[in-house]
Amino acid sequence: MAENRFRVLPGFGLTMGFTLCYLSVLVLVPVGGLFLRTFSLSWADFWRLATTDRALAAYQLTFGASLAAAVINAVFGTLLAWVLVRYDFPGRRFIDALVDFPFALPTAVAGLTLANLFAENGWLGQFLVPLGIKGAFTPLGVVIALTFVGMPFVVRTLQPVLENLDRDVEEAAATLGAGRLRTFLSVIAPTLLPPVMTGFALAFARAIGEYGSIVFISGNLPMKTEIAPYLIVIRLEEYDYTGAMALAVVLLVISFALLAVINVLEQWANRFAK
Amino acid sequence: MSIELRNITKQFGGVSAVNDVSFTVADGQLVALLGPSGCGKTTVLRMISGLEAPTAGDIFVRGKRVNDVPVQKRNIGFVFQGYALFRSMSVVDNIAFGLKIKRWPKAERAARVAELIELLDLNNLEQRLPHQLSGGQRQRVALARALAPKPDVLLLDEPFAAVDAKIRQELREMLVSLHHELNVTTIFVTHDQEEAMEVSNRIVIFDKGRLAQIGTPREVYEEPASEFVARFVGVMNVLDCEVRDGVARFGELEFQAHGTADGQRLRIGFRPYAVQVSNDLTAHRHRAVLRHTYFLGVLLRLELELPSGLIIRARMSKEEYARLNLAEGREVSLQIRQYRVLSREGESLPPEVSVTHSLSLSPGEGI
Amino acid sequence: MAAIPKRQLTAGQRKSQRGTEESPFVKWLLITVALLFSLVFLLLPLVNVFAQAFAKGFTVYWDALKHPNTLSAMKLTLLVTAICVPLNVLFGLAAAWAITKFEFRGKSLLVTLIDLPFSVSPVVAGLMFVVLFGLQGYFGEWLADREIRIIFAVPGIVLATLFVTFPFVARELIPIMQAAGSDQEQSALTLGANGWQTFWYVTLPSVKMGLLYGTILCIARCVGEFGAVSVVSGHITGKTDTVPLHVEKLYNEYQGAAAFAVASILALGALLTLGLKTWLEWREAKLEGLGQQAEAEVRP
Amino acid sequence: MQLPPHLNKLLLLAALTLFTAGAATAKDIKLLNVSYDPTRELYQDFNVAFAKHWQTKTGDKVTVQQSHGGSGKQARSVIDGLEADVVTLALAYDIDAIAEKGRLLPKDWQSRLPHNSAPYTSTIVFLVRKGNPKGIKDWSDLVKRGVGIIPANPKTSGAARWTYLAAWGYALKQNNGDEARAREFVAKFYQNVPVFDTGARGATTTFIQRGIGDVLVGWENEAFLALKEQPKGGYELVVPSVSILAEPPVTFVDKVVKRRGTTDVAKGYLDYLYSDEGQEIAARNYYRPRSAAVAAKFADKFPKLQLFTIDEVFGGWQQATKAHFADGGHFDQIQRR
Repeated sequence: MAENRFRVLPGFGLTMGFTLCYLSVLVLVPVGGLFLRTFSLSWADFWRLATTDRALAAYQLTFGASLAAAVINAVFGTLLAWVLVRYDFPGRRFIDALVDFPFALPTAVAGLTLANLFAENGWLGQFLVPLGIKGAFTPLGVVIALTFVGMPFVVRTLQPVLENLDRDVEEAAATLGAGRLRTFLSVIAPTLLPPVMTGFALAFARAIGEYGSIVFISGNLPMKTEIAPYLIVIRLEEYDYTGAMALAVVLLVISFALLAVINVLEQWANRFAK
Repeated sequence: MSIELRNITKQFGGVSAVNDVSFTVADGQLVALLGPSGCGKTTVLRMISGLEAPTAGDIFVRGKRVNDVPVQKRNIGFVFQGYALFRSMSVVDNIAFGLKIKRWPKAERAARVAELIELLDLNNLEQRLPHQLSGGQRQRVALARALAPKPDVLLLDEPFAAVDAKIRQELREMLVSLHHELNVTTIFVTHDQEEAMEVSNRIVIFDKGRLAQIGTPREVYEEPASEFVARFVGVMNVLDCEVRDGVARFGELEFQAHGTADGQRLRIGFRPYAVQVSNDLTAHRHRAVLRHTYFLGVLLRLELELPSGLIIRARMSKEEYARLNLAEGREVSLQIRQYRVLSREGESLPPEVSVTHSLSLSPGEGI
Repeated sequence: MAAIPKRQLTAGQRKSQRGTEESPFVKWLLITVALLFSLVFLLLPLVNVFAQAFAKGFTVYWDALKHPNTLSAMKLTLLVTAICVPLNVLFGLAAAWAITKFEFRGKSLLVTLIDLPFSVSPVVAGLMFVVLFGLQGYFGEWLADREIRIIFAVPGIVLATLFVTFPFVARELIPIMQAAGSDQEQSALTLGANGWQTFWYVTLPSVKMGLLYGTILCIARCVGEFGAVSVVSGHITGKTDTVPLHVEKLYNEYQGAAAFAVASILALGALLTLGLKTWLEWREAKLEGLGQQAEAEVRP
Repeated sequence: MQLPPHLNKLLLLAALTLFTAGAATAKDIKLLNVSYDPTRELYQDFNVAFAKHWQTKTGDKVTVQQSHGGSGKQARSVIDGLEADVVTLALAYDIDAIAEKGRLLPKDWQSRLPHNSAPYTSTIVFLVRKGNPKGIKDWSDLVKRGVGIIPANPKTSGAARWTYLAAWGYALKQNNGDEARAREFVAKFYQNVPVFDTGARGATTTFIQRGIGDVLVGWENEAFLALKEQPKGGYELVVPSVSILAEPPVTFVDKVVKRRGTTDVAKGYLDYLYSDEGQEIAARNYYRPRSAAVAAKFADKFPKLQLFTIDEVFGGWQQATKAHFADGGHFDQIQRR
């Protein structure tokens, strides 16, 4: 594995060995086991199990809601990061510290409290439901939960970039006559795009895997508010092991692909860094 | 009068970065704002550009008060220390940016960009992104971008600080020739006195937010208004002397001090080139031992130790050093041909230009 | 420039600041939108947890917390955390060292593998271990014959939690160690330090902030993991219920207030975590500030 | 390079904890009863009584641990190795699955105990909001437009399957056994469902705590419990004219009890369910007792209604599952529309 090269620092064998052992026990063997199980299926069977109407509806919700949540996070996360870095206002430090809250809060608790907030008799639901905005037990609820769990990604990816952003460049645009909006669009935005994309992709990937918070808020209505991971659980409860595993393999493959995309994005983002 | 600053003060959170500064820059001049870092020179430049607003005082451009004119409307070209190129835009797009903002027609825009590419020798780099350029190239793009919309004033903030010594020299020459060619009023900030001397036709020196002196390079070097200016512009030997019997003394060195009372303290300075050294021990009044010789190229710097242990610095050409057959450890004789009284005890010497002439040289020993 | 107290600006100054700052209207509009967003998605969910927890009074709250099932869930969660966090820290350090200090083929694949748990559904993670160790799985029969219980017992919960949490420390350390390069380590070697000393005295102190941050995130996730643990736990009351599972159970037992009471402990933990993190960052920023100050003083 | 000794120890400790924590160490008997959601309260009471009974009878101290969840999910856990000595689930079908897929007990398990191994029964009733604003009296009112029904998901929940079959059985009876009309009725029924929960308990939570829907359709015992837990909550029980006799079965898991040596206590546990004490505890927890004597004692507690069994109408669980709940069965077809 290692290139035949003179290594100055010691410890390659030990650390690499430990890393690989650990990864083998935790990732390679289990993932391999899962794939091996599905290999006992014929391709046609696998395809049938992985693409039932219900599964398709679940994928659609999982990816659609994840996409929607990631977009919301990209927009509002950028806004929040901008406001936190650029402006001084009462409560700024508090909000800044609180941005990590979705990382720290167990997702089950998040789902519980969000469902409670947006339910008909909840703090927000009592105002929103009469307006026809039903946050709990609808696809919107899934989007809300996913927005919550993915929120820190865009903000935290963007914040350091914004902090290190050269004010010079903005001032240069101003000296050349550009107004604020123009400066933002043609000078700042292009620099922010790669980190926003990275944050977006991370939030998206996280949303696809999310489970704990959604089961509390979505209502789990088949074909309507049932996400793919939940369908896996249901398949298990229906003793449909192969069906569950087919779905799991589909999600795994997509996760891999997404991570690959994120890696490419990160490299692209680094290209612009000086 | 192209630009005038009247009693400009700038405070950051109660601390004065610039304190009651007034000066004028005539049309077409190339002026350097010189001072150590943190002296307020960059803040002054930014206030002229409109990137910073003065806390008090007025700025006039062509006689018109521009305090309330936003940076976008001042028609200035600003070159930033770190280039501040737009990272996502090519060289051409960077240069054309200001023209686009000012809605130049496409054809004129292209022509102007081509002109600047030519002028700043950026051929074949048109489509590169900033991170694909060398430091010097980036600086030239920044210059081109600032010059493209034909600004009334070109402002440069430490324009050559971030490039290596050789490129810096080239860029300095380029700036001078550009200025000759375009004759645009140019103000640049630097902390490098050599650079200020070489490039500008007037130098404004700052010390801790206050104006220390304004003058031509020759003026500030030869007639420094204060000990600060004297020390900042070039090397100077400074001695803290006490007057006795009309003579200021420091160790065995003595200086004429007419019109001063006994017991008064004077600070007296002389430049290394004012120290005359001879290998003939009887040629001059003082004896000293050559302790160190530093080769700086054509010129050499010598450190001479007087019998009292006082060390003074002198300067001479390589040829003269060879002619005098000097070597470290050799005993020499020396005299100080020129010196200045930098300050007197009990007299505060305001740094305004007007006080320059009040510093008189001892008769017969003028510069 | 932000340090100028805003009220000191005259009208004229404000006008000319327009060049590099947003107009007050735009600025406050943006702040308002951002605050509203964080109100709905950060503050309200947090406050709601506590409001619901105390909805039925302090007695219900306290009874829910001191119930033996709650206590045993807490004990289990702490045990799992105590096992997982040190292992993951060890892994994070080893992986970051191997990845950042050496060049080898397949590095980006390795990094992707380390990222995997971030996007794999925890349910899938749990399922993988069931496939391996469940009675119908590859090793199920063999393990059952030897009375070794993994699934529906602590080892299974530990494994599932490990899977979900192992990237946190590594992911924090890799970029930091990458940015730092190997110069420090190499100079330590030239000064005669051996590998272990180099790691202990040079590498570890320079990555300690990232290590702490990663550890904090790892702890938070260990305590809060739901999906993966739910699949492998077996939900035996008082035995294999972790705190989040216990919250779900209480919620399903019509004990909304009790569920939120236990949830409030988790939320409190989350807040403590955030407080600790903020404090560490603040301390670091202060040290950095000292450095910059010193640098400014050194300059001529 | 050597790891420092303290690190070595730590690793060893972690490894040890990892692989020994699961091993049984207790001397006194521990029994695991894997049950479905609504029986939490029943078995909480029953376990205490049984422990007392067993100690007086044999001197052994028994601690019964409980695991609750959706019936299907619980069966799945047992199949995957959750070491249940006793399973007390909502459906015979789920225990069949344990026998079939897990091969943990014989297929004829149901004949091992009296009354089809169902020591208590229940039925499917309605719970409506205070004042019965939608005027619901019988099954036929549920398919009206604008009525929100909260049953659980028949794919995963035992109660939901009983509910489905009860609705179907009612429709058959109304339409003189016309399958097509029955299917039409049940289809309409499920069109009125806004939320599907996986378990009976989840459905109750949705109805009561989340305030969704107009009618909770589910276990009689669950409805009673909800009324008891929410005294001022404002709910009313509605008993339909006809419903199904739900028989939640119990049994011991042969392979597990054999390995763990708990056969006697597991059998004793189940037998005790059939005893008068057990029957009374069941009745107190709103399960209809099998014992005539106990039933008479609690007669006023359970509303009277016409009950049919699954065997009468559907020909048993296997048949019903195949026709209705298997992939592509009636339920799927109804859902797909």
